[in-house]
Amino acid sequence: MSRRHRWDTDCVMAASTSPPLDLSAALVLAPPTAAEWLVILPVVWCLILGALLVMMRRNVSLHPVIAIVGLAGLVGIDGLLLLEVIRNGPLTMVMGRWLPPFGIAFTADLTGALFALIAALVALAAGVFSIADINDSGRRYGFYPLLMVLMAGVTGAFMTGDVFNLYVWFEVLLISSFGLLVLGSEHEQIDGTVKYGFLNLVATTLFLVATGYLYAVFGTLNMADIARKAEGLRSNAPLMTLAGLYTLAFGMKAAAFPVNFWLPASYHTPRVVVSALFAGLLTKVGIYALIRVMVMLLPVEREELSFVLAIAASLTMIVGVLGALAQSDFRRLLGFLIISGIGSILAGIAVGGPGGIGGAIFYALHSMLVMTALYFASGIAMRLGASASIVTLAGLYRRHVGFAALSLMLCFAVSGLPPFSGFWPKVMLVKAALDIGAWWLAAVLLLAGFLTTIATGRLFLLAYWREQAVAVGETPPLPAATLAPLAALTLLTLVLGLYPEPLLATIQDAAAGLDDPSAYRESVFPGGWPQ
Amino acid sequence: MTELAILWSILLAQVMLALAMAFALYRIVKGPHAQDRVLGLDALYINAMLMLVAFGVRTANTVYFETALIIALLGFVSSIAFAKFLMRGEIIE
Amino acid sequence: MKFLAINLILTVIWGTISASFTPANLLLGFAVGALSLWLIRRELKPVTYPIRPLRLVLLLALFIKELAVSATKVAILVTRKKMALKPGIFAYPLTARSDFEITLLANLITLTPGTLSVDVSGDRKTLYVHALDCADPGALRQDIARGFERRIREAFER
Amino acid sequence: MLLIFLLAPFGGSLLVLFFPSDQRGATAWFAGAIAFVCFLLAAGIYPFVTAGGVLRFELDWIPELGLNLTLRMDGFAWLFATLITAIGVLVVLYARYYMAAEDPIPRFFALFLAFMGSMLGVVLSGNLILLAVFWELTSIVSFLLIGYWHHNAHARDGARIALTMTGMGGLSMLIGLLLIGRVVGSYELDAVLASGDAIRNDPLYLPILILILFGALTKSAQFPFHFWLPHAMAAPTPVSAYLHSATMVKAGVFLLARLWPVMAGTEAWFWIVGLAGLSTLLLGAYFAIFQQDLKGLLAYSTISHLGLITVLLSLGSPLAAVAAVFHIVNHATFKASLFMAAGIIDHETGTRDMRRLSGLFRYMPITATLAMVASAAMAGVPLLNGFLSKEMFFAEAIETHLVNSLDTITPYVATIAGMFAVTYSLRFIHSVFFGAPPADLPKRPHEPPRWMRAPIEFLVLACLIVGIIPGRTIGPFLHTAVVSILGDRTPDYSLAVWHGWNVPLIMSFVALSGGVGLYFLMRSYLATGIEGPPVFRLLQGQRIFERVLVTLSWKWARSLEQRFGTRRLQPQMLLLVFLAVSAAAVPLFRRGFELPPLVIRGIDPAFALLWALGIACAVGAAYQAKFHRLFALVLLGGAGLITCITFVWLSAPDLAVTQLLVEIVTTVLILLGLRWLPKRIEESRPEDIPLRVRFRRLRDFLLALAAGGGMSLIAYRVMTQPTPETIASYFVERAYSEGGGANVVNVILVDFRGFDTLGEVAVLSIVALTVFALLLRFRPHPDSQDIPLQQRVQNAFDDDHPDRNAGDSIAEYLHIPSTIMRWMFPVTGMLAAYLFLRGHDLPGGGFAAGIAMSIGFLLQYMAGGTRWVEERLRIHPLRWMSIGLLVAAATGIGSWVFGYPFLTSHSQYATLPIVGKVPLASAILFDLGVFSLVLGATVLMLIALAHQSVRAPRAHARPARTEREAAQ
Amino acid sequence: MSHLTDLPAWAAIAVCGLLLMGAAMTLIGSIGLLRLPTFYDRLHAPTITTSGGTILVCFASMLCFAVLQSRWIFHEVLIIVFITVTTPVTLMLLGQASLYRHRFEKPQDVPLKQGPHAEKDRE
Repeated sequence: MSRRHRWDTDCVMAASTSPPLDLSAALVLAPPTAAEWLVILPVVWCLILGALLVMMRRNVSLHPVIAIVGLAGLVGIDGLLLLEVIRNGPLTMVMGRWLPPFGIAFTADLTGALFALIAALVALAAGVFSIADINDSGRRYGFYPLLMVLMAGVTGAFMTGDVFNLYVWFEVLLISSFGLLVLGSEHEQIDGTVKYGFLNLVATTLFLVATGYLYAVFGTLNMADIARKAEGLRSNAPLMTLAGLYTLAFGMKAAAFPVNFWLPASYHTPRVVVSALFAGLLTKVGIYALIRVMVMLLPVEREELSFVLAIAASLTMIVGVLGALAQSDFRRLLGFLIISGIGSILAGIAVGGPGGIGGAIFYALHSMLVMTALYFASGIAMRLGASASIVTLAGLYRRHVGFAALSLMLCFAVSGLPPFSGFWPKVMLVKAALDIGAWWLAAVLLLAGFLTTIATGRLFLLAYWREQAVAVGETPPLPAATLAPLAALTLLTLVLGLYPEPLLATIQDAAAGLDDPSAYRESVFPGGWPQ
Repeated sequence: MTELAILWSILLAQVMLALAMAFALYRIVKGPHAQDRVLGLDALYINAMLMLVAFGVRTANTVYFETALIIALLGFVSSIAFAKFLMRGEIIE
Repeated sequence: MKFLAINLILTVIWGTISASFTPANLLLGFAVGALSLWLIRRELKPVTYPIRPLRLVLLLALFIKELAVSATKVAILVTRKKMALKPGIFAYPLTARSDFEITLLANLITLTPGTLSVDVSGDRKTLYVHALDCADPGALRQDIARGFERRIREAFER
Repeated sequence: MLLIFLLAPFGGSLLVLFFPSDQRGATAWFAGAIAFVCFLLAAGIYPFVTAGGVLRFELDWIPELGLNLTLRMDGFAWLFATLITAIGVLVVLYARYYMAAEDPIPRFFALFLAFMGSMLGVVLSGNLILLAVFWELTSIVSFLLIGYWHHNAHARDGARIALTMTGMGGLSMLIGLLLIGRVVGSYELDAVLASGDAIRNDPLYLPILILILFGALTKSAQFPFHFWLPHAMAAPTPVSAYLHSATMVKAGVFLLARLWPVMAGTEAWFWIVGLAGLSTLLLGAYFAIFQQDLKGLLAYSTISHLGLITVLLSLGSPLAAVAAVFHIVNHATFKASLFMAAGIIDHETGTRDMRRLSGLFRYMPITATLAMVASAAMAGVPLLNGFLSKEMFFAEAIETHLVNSLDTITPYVATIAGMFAVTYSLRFIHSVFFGAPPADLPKRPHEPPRWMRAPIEFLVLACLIVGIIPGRTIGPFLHTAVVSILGDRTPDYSLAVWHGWNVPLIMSFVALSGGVGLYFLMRSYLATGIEGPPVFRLLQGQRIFERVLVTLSWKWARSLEQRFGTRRLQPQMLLLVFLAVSAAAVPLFRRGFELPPLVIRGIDPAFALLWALGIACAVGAAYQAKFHRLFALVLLGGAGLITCITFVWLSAPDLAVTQLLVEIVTTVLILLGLRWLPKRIEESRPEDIPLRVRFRRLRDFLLALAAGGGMSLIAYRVMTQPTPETIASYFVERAYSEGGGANVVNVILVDFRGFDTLGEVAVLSIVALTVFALLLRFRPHPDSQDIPLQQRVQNAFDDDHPDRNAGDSIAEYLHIPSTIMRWMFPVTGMLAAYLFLRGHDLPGGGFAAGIAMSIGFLLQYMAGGTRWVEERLRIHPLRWMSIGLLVAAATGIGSWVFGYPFLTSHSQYATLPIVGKVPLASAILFDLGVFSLVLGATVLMLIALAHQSVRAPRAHARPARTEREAAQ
Repeated sequence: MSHLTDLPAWAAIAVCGLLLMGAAMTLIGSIGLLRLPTFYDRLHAPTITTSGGTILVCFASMLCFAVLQSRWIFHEVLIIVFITVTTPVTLMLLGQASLYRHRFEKPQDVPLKQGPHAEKDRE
């Protein structure tokens, strides 16, 4: 009961009684290098900026400036991190000095760094776009703080090396996405948010349940540790259940068939820039998590599930693209295109192997860029044509040729036609599918691409080339803030399409790193396993 | 022998408290008015606190104290909120 | 520092909460008390009473006694097979003036089982009390007037 | 060097985009110059490729995919390259005059050059994937070129159909090529060409063949994929002349010829290619006769000629291949010139409808002559190049290659097709240039400008020269091309005009005379001017295509969405939960799931009773949630309380404290919200609930049971199975010694897993922010907009009694309580401080402290009301929140200074006067951040909700008052 | 149960007695809550609990720990104080709330008082 005395004497006693056991086993002794700080910096950076923005709620005029500068900084940091990782392997920052698996490990490997960088780029583009899209009231509602924290969540999810911590970041980005989704609180927005919210919350709960089970089975939450222990436990522990739960939870996040309905139900409601952000980030986080868990932690289970995954993937592709064909609302159409893209990525995961995973990663990155850009395009189209439905929308080509050209490129890119970034991952995926002899999967992949071409072609013909029936009014001027990010992203997809070599090489290394996470483990546990 | 007696008596006390809580709960469920339910909740809180104290005696452990204290100090807040809700239809005007 | 008395009381409470009365801790408690008082300084009217410890003790004793008596009474009443109840509300003319006294009185009345103060009239003159056994309101009024109210006045009237 | 072939056109197309749109001449000249440069380049290269020489250029592009930028020019590629560039030059020249002033010229030429580049890419690429890339590029660019006049609906349709067909073909071809690469082990063309046998004997041969043929046949508009070509005629004539006669449609046959050495010569090849070719040859010619549109006629004749080439390639004999190559060239020349002629006619008369055109000879004699020569070549009249290749075709047709029915009918089909060809050529000339002078033409026809005619003159000249002295002109080039395809299998052949009297010659004469006869037989019918051929009019490929497309995209997609794409929440929820249960259960039971036996020992009756109560509360709450919110909320409070006791019982007091505080705050917040919800819903009596609803409820109930059961099963499994060496034990033993605290949970929260905490508090702040933002634009439900009933009654009561002024009721009501509630504030503050300071040693910590403090504020608000409090209290929750977040994050970064990792807590002890030693674990700083953040967030939500009550009555005061008047 | 054996017999018995009595009081209070016919009568029931039950049980605890010497015994005092301060507030508020509600709804079991000011004239 000695502890029951005053708290201060108590602690003094605690201090005076020098720690009985030797800490060096459990503590990081060497101070972390600046490079390792790069791992944690993006998240903290976003959080701090978010806090600052909240604090200066009064003068909203400064918000965009700070946010954009901050996002640019984020891009810079992530870029440095990526370079660092490329140069000398995965980096690990251990939280609070406690060595993993006791402390939380933040580990950036190629996959995480790549995703983070592209996400940051997307966010930066969105930040610029938002100048024109988010009015003062939107800023007062706290668009920019939400954006920042969303980025914190996304980046954290990409970087963390700890399953529960992953859950935490999922929550962060989920909640901030609510905030962004209801921005402006129109009726249908709230309606969409309710659906989005409920289903995603259930998914997150599922994730939590699975994680609890995981902890009970493995006795650790550290990914590298789990990856190590998986071999030993595979015999008796029901890891398949874990795999199933995780697949469902993350599949839900990624809007894979048959749990994809929340996406088209909600993505067309919020501000354009918000849906663009979501298109770029949210589903892809789910994909990332799926890759991380199923490929790196539970590879054998992925093998066993691969057929189910493949089925789900094909259905997702088909449902998505058919949905896109059926839509007349520009943004709903795009929503379905996201889904079919997700299907392709899932196909990659199902196929597995460096080819499949690499293709999946590449496709994910490509889709992040292109879908965001397409949502920008939808926003601009709505500005120009004053309508969201491609039935009434027309004559965009005549109104703004440059914009039309950019949109066309994006249409081709999303359909996976050369020379845009969509072509290569498709080739990789088809190749991988053929290599394991999954003809039908390859066929579905290409069929989906083909149908996407039809859908986007229809979109372009109706909304852009078709002349306006009624007399064309004065075309509203396009603020550069809307066109610039669109152009930038489009250019990026074009460049990635023309010269994908460096990215491709990196991605294949990343896939290899997931396939054999020894380097990852090495960076988490430099001196072998702790006793 | 005393020890056994003590144990039993404490256990008995706890059971009684639990029963008390059960009655309170019954009142909550039964109603008939909203205020009855709230009253029941309030009683439930107090009984719970006593239960904690008894628990403390049983285990000679003081971890219960924070909780008991907070119930004693703030347990009435929700009851008040309910009461005011019944009274005014909203609790902060 | 017009809240000194209260602050001291808070300090004592602090000592009690953190179960230690070392000067350091008390100082800390005082600081905390001061802080939390300062936060709501604009809400409170300073109250200053001449403290009469002895009277307080008497009041406390009375309270305990009343408690014991009425508690048993009501307990028996409740546990009876058939409860002979004549509940009702009677108005009690207040002589105590200040908010604090009224509050205290009301609380004490409420705390003693069998009686329950439900309301105060707008002009702080009447206190409405609900009694389980309201056969004879006059007697009840007498009790209160003789008992609590007197003690309270003794303790706090200046 | 070969790279220039690609760089020049693409670069040029980029440059052209920047030309001002009024500079038609300059633009055209620039484009023409580029084309011409390429042409000269090709000419210059010729010496290298003679005699099977191959020019290579390699550049690592994407080694990961086995894709190098390999350019490879052999004779065949050279021939094509020359064709492309030469005709390119001519078409540019032609287009310069053809395009109207209002058309955006730079875009046209940009696309034109881009197409030229990608076409060159197709022929030059020495790597299969590269080939596929350029292939798709041609499809894309042709899409844009066809849709160049996008304001015209036909153009849009044509563009879409073309893109769809060729795109589909390209995709399937891609698979085929990938498969080839898989068989061969390399995508390099050389390697592929080298391993013909390997491919032909591979089990994958058939799929490969089908896939690639699909690509090739769609591209060169072979039956039954031909229909996109006539629709593509909506394009500007130069485009038709270039893409749809000379180059792009040839890409398909080019591919066939390219892969001829590796794929051809098998039964399957013969059947598929031959069948497609023959049917195309015949039907194309047949359809061509009945077109009313000049370009339509030419389009169908193109189709049939492509069919001819295909047939030649199908035969699989070297000579046939020679003929094919030869005909490719010839067809390009005369068909391009014919298209241009048609374009001129269109340009000068304003119509292309043969029913309106006639007797143009007297207006444009020169053009007419040129057209006549060209169409004579098309018809295969001697002394023209068309005649030569057709002769060779007939010769090959007679030859027996494989003994089967198809081979036997070939010559007859060939002759008939030739006859048709003569017919439609004749019709073209006769109906346009002869007969009565035209009536009601949009324009007055006359000769086109000099240079517009020049390309035609040149091409027609080529036809003549090649037709008369083939051996000396085209011979050597043809030879190089053929050699590059056939290698040592090259046969010896003679390009002489005169082979003496032989069967082919007879066939030709039959065709010629028969054609002429046929034309004069059919004149009457044709004069009626019915669009489309008699028999097949109804069967139109594109109609079928459209129907398929519509069914797919519209009907199926729609129905699919209606079936699955429910936009309602419940079914999705149902589905999700169901999936979750199955996802967990199925593998569990497939793997055999044995439950460890349940052992029951030492149940504490009191505890058991408590739990029974808790369960009752929870169930009751769930049951009442829909019908009686307040009740449900009360029960919820009960359940929370039991949980809290349980925590204490299982000696987790820290959790208990937090749980309790959260419980209280939640209750109050929900009550705040409850005021805005519509009044309670009465449960409909059980007997009048429809059966369907009952069923649905039952189903949902069962599902819920399953889910809950599954959860408890997992929990049971988890708790009963032997725990692996976990890190939990580690936490416990380290908590005091290193965490610098005795409260495990708190130490874990702020120290071991402080990072999670950081994330979670960020979540909290975001929630608060969101609630705040949401409520800024809150529009309450109509029946809750008004101030609550009770208040109205009480206000009314006050108003009735003269001795009372408004708001007395509330004043009296709160008189005694508010005194106490206010005095509670400092006490609460102390409690909070206590919890906070002890936090790192005993239950509590920043989180609990923050909540406790916010409860203090809550009390103030309840006692005094919003306005009253905010007059007296300084409350800046947003600021507190952000500061909290900042402090917490900064603490983490702070450890950088000390050279520790993120969020390291260093327990130093500062000695303050009197107070003595105080531990300043930076974890306490972190805690401070958490405290401030939690406080801020909670108060923010509270205020956001409370302000609604302040705003709403103000907004709806008037109706309320009038109602009150009415009440009195 | 080491600590309980540490208790001297008298203390043990005292503790048990107090505890049992307190619990009994509480139980009785709840029974009252259960049995009393009208809401206003029920309002009285918890006071038994708070006054009787709380004080007794807390005394028990104080005694126990005081004898055990394990710590200061002010906590229970604090608890008692807080309970005594806060309970009446709840009860009063509830009482008035129901008064107003009854005045509004006018069900059968309204006590003889119709609103807080009916008595003025009765005085």
